[in-house]
Amino acid sequence: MELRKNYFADVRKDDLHEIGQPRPRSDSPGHVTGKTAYFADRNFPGMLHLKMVRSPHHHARIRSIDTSEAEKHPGVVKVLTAKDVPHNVYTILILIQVGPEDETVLADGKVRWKGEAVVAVLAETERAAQEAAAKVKVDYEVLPAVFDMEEALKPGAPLVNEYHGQNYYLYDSGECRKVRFGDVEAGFAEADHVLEQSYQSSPIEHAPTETTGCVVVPEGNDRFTCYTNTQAMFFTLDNTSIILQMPGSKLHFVGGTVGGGFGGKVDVIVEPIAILGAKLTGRPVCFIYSREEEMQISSPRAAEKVIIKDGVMKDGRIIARKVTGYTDAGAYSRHSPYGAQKGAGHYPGPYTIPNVWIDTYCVYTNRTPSSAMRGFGVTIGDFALEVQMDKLARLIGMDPLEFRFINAYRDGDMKAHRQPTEGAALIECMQEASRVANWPVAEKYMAMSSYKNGA
Amino acid sequence: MAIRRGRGVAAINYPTGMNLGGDPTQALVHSTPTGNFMVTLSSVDLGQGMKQIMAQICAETIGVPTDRVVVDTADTDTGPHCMGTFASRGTHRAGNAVIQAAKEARQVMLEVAAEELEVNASDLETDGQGNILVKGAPQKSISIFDVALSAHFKRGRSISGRGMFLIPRSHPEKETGAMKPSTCYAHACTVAEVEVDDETGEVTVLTVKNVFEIGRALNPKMVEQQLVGGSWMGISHALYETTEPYYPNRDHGGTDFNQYLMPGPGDLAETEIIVLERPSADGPYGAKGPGEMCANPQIPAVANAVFDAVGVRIDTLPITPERILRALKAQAN
Amino acid sequence: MALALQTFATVKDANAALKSAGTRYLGGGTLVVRAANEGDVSVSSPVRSTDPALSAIEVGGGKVRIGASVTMAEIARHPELGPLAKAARAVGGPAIRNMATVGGNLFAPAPYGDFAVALLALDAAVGTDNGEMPIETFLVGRDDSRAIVTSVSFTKPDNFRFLKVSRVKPKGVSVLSIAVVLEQAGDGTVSSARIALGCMADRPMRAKAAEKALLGRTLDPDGIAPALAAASEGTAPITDPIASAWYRAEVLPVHLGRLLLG
Amino acid sequence: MTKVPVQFTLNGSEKAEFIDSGTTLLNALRDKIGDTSPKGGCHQGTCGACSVIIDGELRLSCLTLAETCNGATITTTSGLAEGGVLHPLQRAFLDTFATQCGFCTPGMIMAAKVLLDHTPNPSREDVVEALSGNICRCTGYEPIIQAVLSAARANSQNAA
Repeated sequence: MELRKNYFADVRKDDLHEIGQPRPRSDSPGHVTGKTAYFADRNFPGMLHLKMVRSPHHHARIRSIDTSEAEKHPGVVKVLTAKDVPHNVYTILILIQVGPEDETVLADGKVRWKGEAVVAVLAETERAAQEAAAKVKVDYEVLPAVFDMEEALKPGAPLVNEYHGQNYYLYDSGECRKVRFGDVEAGFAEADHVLEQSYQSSPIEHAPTETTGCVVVPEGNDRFTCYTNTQAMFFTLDNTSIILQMPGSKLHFVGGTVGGGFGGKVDVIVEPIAILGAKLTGRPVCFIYSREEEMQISSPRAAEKVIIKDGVMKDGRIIARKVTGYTDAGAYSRHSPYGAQKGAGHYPGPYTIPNVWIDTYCVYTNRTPSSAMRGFGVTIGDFALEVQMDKLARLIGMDPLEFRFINAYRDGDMKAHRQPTEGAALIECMQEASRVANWPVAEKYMAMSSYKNGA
Repeated sequence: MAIRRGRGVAAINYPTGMNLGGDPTQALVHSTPTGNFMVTLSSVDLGQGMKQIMAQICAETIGVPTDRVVVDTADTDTGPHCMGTFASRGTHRAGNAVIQAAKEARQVMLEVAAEELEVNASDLETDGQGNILVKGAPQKSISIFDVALSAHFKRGRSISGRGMFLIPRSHPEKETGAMKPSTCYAHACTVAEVEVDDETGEVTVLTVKNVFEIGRALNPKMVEQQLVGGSWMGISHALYETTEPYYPNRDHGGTDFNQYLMPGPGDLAETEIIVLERPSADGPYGAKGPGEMCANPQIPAVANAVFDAVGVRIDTLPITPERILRALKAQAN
Repeated sequence: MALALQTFATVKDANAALKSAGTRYLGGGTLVVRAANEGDVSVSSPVRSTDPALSAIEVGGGKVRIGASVTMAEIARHPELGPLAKAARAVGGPAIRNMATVGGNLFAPAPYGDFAVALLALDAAVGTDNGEMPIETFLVGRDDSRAIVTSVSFTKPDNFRFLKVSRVKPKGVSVLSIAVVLEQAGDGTVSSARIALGCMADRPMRAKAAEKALLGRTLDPDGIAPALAAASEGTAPITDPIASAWYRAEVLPVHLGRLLLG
Repeated sequence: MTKVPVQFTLNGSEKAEFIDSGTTLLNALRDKIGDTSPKGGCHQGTCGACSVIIDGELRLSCLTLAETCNGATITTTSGLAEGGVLHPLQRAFLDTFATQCGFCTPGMIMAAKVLLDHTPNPSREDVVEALSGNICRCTGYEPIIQAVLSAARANSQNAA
């Protein structure tokens, strides 16, 4: 890595003792000696293992659940179903007033995705829990499922989630989050070329080497200590408090040393049910995702579909951009309504475009609920935007890098979401990329600046 | 058979934090009797180095070496509230909270030192080595060790501070979408060079040259860790990763690290990282959040390079050999 | 049933134990222990044998006999099994190769079982206490096979070629694998060919049409063209997270061609 | 539940325990003996975080039944530092900033140790091959490869 100090030399500094210094990491000695304590490195006498009975169907009504054989299985201490969960229907973003509550901790009457948690088995050993889980009998009536976002949005599609009543999230702005800036249709009418293209992704897993999980210990004083690898301590604690209808003062979360997150450990899934198990048995409980669960049950990055329609002039100026984004939330909201909205705030990318129209939808389908991941709401959008930029440049016969200079945002430029640009540095990144990659651009672009009124 | 070469570019920006939900984080700082400093947080270190960076920020602000600072993350019984580690917010939000807390603690520390040295606190400065000096008269000094002892056992002062950093929630306006999604943005531009085997559709990423603007590199070696690992993940997203290879068909999802594809140690592109610094107005010592955006520009850069190499557009991620081969066959017809 | 490992000194006793319900033979652990860890409760009693014959490698008189417990790492470093090293090294990373056995590889479902592909091209004989059978016969019936595999035997090849195609380097699992054993006449034309394919069905299979098309031909682009055209005949490639059946079928001739010309 | 005795040498000291038959070496080490340096990243043999050295060979403790290790000599990452002095590989991982979340680190160090024990002056290709069964999600592998090469250089300088 090289630090190039010639850019922004008037404002950047090397004036500090500790900041800017390559100090060794304080956690690294623990890592290399195997001494760092992750949540699962704590072992408590009498600890129970929690295994989840999961839905084998993408969409089904639950006619009945019979746990009697499982409960009799040697080593089984407790079997939990929906009726055991005090506030079984929840949604994590309710803490920031993003509702409605739309997800069950344990399925109640219906499953909406293959892998959904239905029954929790707590046993003395992992093996006993697995064997008992195999003895839980669930009678399902399979329902039609929908996996394709466009299909899900059509009239007559199977309804994924009754708590929403339609297969999209209803924002205060309606069926999508909207950004309106200038007159996009006038821009298309004026443009020398109009290019509309569609981009698609599929779900992506965070795949941290340490799977999601927690270890819960009843402290004997009606408090519960939860060793967890959540990425958000109070977010998890406060949601747990709601789900278990238990004052937050009874909950003590210890964490902060995590074997990789990448956004995959921001859902509140393992902690509430494990704490409930510890409460109802009085025993320590561990609930740790298997690798298979981490790969297919934990929330992935959402699949997205992005349609971009641009009006571009022969001289390289983009004068109108319309973006329609679809985020595949899967069966439940989790963080997806936020992600789709974050996308609306990100488009049309780091470019100054006078006419912009953005609609972003959060769509429900019968698949594993998606949630946040590194680059949430932006990563796939950037893929679409930057491939589109390449296509536009080639369409008008312009060098793709020079084309970006023409449209790059600079300090003071008004963004589509009506904030003036501050602290821009796209132009300088491109200038340095031009140098380091030996991708020459015209001198006028190398002389540009992100500063207001920069050349 | 032909191995065809191409290159592509992409440029991006990325917001720091989650303004659209409201974004607070708190920190507490206090000294021990011998002048070491505890930073108490509920913020989570995912491996990106939160603990180390908060220690450096606290040390800088107090005026002691980093090894005099201990960071305790994360315990809800002791650590004050943090929204969490996501949205590239950790360093920016928690860092600002730590600065505020450390400043308050520093002020008490200087007041105690002033009493010991019988000067005004405003006339004092720290040397970054654990001493407090009188400005212009460095021979008149006291160690922070002695100041802390005095505070604890003689003067009855708590060398401590509270920090709170809040970005208030921005509610998007219903009709226009007017909003403030972030107060600062990191930037990047990546050029990728690939080879494509036009008989199998296999892509080899030869080089990626990444330029990142991140406000300020608080610890350059740790920044490098994030950026190198992020660049790898970007390439991985471009060419390999998905839990549903036949999306929207739900079948054949991978359940292990053999089936969930990521580049192995034999697939690494020659990776160059250049960092620029345009300090952000509200960042801790000018820092922005680089952790997420560093994995984004490689994806379109690789996609554009594939087109440059073989003349087909793959607009669906991941850009698998199968998708390339199908497109090449369609192009040939 | 809690797990209980049963260990026997002889294969005979282990075979007898395997008649009970809930048993399964434990080789290197890469299949059986993994299944148990992942919650497969159908096996409650893994059975193993410590018979030293299972761990022996015998090479002599142009013949090779490898005990079923011999690991991929042992094959890869054996001085007289040089040509096979590439196929043994194709299995997993270093730790897996220290554990995965020849016997286990014969049972590994696609996309695993790359070494079994090599053994199929070598026309190996698979040994049990009941005698030996051709590997082709063994593979057809392997799902119902209860007798412990004790060895594989084959003639040491002169011209053995092996290719594993994977997405992830250097270790990923197979898109496909190909093993070829060739004999060539003095004029360079192919006098005998055995070609085995991995991932082109649910278990290793022979590309018999391609083998036939190669007879009497020279190993140049024109000479191998008919074999490549016939390579996919009879295949039913798997679709999995690594690749689709369509992709595997498309690139099989490409990779076979490269292996034959390489 | 069948309890079986296991006895082996772990990082130079004798260990003897009664365990449930069928217990993996990983679980025996972590839950019974208290050595949590091997990590359970997958329990499938696909991540390498549980790697240990058994009788000089790299093995996956998640796929090894503990009772098959009777009499064995086992090394884990927690046993590498001698007298508080880090092993050259541990030192190199620190110095080259080759750890981020740290979860894969003990397994990586085990894989690297076996390599250097057999091949003191490895090529980059040797290192890549040696680490090929170990997943890292943070670093992009390059810093780890550099750490192993750097430890090898340090070793050869010490030997010279």
